[in-house]
Amino acid sequence: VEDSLGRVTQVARQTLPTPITNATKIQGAPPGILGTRSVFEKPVKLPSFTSARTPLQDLYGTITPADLHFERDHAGVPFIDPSKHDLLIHGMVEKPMSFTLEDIKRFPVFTRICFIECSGNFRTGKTTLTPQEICGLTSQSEWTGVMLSTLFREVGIKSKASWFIAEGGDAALMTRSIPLNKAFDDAMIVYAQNGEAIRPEQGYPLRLLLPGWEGNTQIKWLKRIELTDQPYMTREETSKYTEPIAGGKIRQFSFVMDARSIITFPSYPLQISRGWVEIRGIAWSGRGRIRRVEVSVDAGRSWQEASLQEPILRKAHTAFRYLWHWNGRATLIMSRAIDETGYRQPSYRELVKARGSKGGYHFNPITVWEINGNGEVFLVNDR
Amino acid sequence: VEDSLGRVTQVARQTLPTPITNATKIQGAPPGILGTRSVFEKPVKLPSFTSARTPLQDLYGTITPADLHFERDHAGVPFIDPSKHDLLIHGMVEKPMSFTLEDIKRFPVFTRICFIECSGNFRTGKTTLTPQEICGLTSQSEWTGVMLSTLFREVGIKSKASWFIAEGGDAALMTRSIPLNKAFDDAMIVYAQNGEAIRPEQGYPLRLLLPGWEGNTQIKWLKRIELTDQPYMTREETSKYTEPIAGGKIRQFSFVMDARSIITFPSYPLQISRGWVEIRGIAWSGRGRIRRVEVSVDAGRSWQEASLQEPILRKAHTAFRYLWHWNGRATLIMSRAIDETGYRQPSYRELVKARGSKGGYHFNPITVWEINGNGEVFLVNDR
Amino acid sequence: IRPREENYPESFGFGRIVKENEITQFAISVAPNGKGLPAGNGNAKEGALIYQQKCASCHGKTGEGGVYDRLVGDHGVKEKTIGNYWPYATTLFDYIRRAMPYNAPGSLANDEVYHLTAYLLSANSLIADTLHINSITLPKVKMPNRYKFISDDRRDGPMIK
Amino acid sequence: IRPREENYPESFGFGRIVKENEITQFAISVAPNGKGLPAGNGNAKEGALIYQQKCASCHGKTGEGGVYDRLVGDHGVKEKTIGNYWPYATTLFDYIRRAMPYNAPGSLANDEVYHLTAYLLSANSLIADTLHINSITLPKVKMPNRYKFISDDRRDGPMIK
Ligand code: HEC
Ligand code: HEC
Ligand SMILES: [Ca+2]
Ligand SMILES: [Ca+2]
Ligand SMILES: [Ca+2]
Ligand SMILES: [Ca+2]
Ligand SMILES: [Ca+2]
Ligand SMILES: [Ca+2]
Ligand SMILES: [Co+2]
Ligand SMILES: [Co+2]
Repeated sequence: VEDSLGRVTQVARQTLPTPITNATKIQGAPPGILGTRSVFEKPVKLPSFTSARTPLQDLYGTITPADLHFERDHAGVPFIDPSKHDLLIHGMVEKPMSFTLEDIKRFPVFTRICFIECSGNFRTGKTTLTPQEICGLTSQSEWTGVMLSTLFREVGIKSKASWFIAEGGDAALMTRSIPLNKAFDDAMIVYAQNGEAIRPEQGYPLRLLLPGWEGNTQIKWLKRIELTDQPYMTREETSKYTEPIAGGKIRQFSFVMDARSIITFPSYPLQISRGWVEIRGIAWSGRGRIRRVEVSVDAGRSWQEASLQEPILRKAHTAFRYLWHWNGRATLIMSRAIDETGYRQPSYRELVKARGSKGGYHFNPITVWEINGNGEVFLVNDR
Repeated sequence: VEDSLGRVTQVARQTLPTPITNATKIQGAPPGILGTRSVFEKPVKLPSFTSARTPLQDLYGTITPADLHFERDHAGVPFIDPSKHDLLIHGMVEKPMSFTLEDIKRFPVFTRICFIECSGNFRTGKTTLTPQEICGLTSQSEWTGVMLSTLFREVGIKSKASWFIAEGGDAALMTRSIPLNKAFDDAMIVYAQNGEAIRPEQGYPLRLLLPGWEGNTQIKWLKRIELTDQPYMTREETSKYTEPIAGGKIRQFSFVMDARSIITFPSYPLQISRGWVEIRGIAWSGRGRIRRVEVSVDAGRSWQEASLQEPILRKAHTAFRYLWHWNGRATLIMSRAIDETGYRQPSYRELVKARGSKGGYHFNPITVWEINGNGEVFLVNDR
Repeated sequence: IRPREENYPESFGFGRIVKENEITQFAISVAPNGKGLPAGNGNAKEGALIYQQKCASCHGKTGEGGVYDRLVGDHGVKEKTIGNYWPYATTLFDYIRRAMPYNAPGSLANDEVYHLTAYLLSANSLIADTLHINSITLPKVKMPNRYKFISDDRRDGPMIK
Repeated sequence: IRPREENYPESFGFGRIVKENEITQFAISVAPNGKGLPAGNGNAKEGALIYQQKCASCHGKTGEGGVYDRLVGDHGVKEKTIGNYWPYATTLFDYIRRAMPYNAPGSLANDEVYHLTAYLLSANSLIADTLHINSITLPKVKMPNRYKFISDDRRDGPMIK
């Protein structure tokens, strides 16, 4: 398998006889130092110049394999030698300090599962879009690191501090201002993802994790934190990642990702057969737990409760399923997420009305799929 | 990175300038179809001819990356074309049936996180053993598939059936007899692991998952299930995977993995410094949830409660942590797991006494680490 | 922790019902009572010849001293062998047929398996070397260890056993 | 959901306390009130020259029509530009210094950044093309859009906003 740089990322079993006639009559490969992906399975991200999207429709459960976690960068994925990557914390602190990666790993460890989603995670305009194309800029991992508050305790935060600036070690020195509160809620500095060191595409060796908040704030390749008494109005929180809303205003510091869901099966370009179909998808909310997912199989006239896969975690992709008997007639199917704060995922039209805008950041409408009489599935736009 | 077969499994960023002077001044790599592991991180399994052990001491959190999941096979890892791999269910059933992989994926999906552990997961005899060498034959994934009971409903189980035989499609046609009850408790047939198709080393395209039970019963490359009214006394449940116990008896069908824990940090061959040390490890039980992990830092004289990472799942690796201030004096440290049934992990001596044996299958003693005056860590045997 | 199967239809209709004759070729499991044993017959003498050709290279000329598992040995021997450990003779037929020889599994005809079974039982002094081994005689072979095997006696809770 | 920090010692003692002079080279963030702006001075004329050399290839000869982001344009223009969208002028200095030119980030001297900032503000008719841009004048530049920006007004709960 080659990735977009032409790097060979995986080559398995080149020495095996072709064709394989009967695996029960020939000894298999011996154990190795690293497992391999079957050559019959080729899940891939969909790359553009600045991002690569997770193939949501090809995944199972809720963990995203690390090599399929979506990417978005502003100056490419830097090549970082971890022994030279220190974290500086300064500004309105008692003790400005520098931490090596080893220092950071000595602090008490915390682990949590949560999603990271890009605030620009919405595509529309064609009936032939897959879940990966519509909203593949969300992925989920088990993250391990240190609570940001633990490091803030160590440096001592001055009482006047109310924000902090987080800066990455990439070629964009990507920078965002973050309200200090988040550090005492659930922010972390993570160095591991799904059991192993965080991948370069996700911020190796250190990234800021702000559970439930838009991806761009969760600074990757984290290098510097400055405590301040004001947001610094960086380019990423003024020119970018702000959204025109109703009333001619522009919304800034819109951190939280609203509740959302999508049916990933069935979805374009699949074709289903008459009979029992388990409708499957994922739901998530930046505000906390998913409380309920509802599915409609009659174009939104009635809604049924889907079953949710346990454990239902805060700010986490939650798998849902709804068993449906398809009688062969054309219809529209869709899902909507309801989170523990009572937020209910809106339709596209509701959202356009509320926002005064037909897209942009934080656009989380219900995804509607048309099932035609042949069982073919297409995306419905503008509904 | 080459595995033991000389297969290249990962090559990253060969085109990057060396040495990298300053990643903030040079554009990084563009997004790709597959993420890569940093070249500075090289976690590997430890292979023998029949197994490869997970590097527990190098992992974070509780998910094992799929390519680091331990392996144990009896005839190598077969090369299986999934389009030719059907599952046959027959014997004492109403309707003997054959299922393609596609058929199986249409049934209602279930996902759970649990560990799989080899029943022979114990090594001792040297002070210079790492966690990987002592008990690296346990790993954890998020598994997705169908409940075995759902398939059994479909074929209709005859009332006289009380066991089933599970057979793999490897060159050993690996076979075990399983009590039918397990199917109506929590057995699954899984086709996915950590979000993607199960890896060949873990049974691609289908494996039996028997949460909490010894690994060898969870037949990989699952090909055939025969419902019967008796166990078939296969070689794997007579000659192998049985253990001589006290009183001259031999214990058979010892499925459940007893509660266990190990401190993975600090562990051999690390050296610690005076001051604060967060003791870290994992605990697990095949009987259900871990209720409590206790740590002793004074050679077992007193025990303190460690904190457990949430969510605490049934039959799952559970991370524990205990904050310790090391004063520089030599001591012994150790952990013991207590599960929700009240089972408490025994010391080596307790276990030898109860079993009348100094090792063998299901040997789950407390692992004791010696910290010498220099902070060097060594395994303590026979205590 | 389990999906709610009460809501499931009686049948999903996925998968294909198969006829008995489609099953036969795959149904190779042999039960302790001999169920599943095929027609055929074996004896130790012919088994000894096949053993030398196809097995001795790994298990030693006399079932001991090879690179792989020792197969022959009585209770004086430390390693577990067929003679000093195995509880059922049927297991031997079942296992050889499915897994041996290690480098050519599934290559033996049923009669060859019967011969090898007879040879290994006889080499372990479990049968007379003249006994014919087939679906009737094999389940009757007495294995000395049989009654030492007990089912798991550990239970949930505090017992260390 | 959070570890119990009450039990933590006052200090773990991991990490190294740094002196102010070690920080200076890294502390490049510029606040809207000008805090963090370095010494130096720029003007649109010199900025125009540097812009043609180092920026025009990507952003167009006049700040529009390039392959990458349009930088110049007033409220009649559909794309977001510095002139019709950006709320703070300090952002421009901060961003150019850290990230531009895209193919040689971090290569500009502070004076060059001041010149380019002056040029782009002037090209967007936000300042007179004679104004000197420095740590005193830059924070005072009036940006027409500034008061359109509001902080997030969405709250937990059922509101769709
Ligand atoms: C190329 C090497 C090789 C050859 C040839 C070979 N075997 Fe084996 N045999 C093995 C290995 C390796 C094992 C252990 C397999 C395992 O544990 O999964 C084994 C295991 C066995 C066992 C089970 C031993 C136990 O204690 O559980 C029996 C019985 C056996 N072989 C019989 C035979 C017979 C009969 C033949 C010839 C038809 C044969 N073997 C040829 C390598 C070989
Ligand atoms: C090789 C191409 C290239 C060159 C040369 C270049 N830029 Fe850029 N510029 C970009 C790209 C690409 C972006 C968008 C980056 C992003 O969104 O992360 C950008 C963004 C910008 C922005 C922010 C635009 C916005 O609306 O947010 C400014 C301002 C800018 N460049 C100024 C400059 C200046 C000044 C120079 C010369 C010193 C320069 N650029 C040279 C490619 C270039
Ligand atoms: Ca392998
Ligand atoms: Ca909230
Ligand atoms: Ca990549
Ligand atoms: Ca139990
Ligand atoms: Ca043996
Ligand atoms: Ca722009
Ligand atoms: Co936002
Ligand atoms: Co056992």
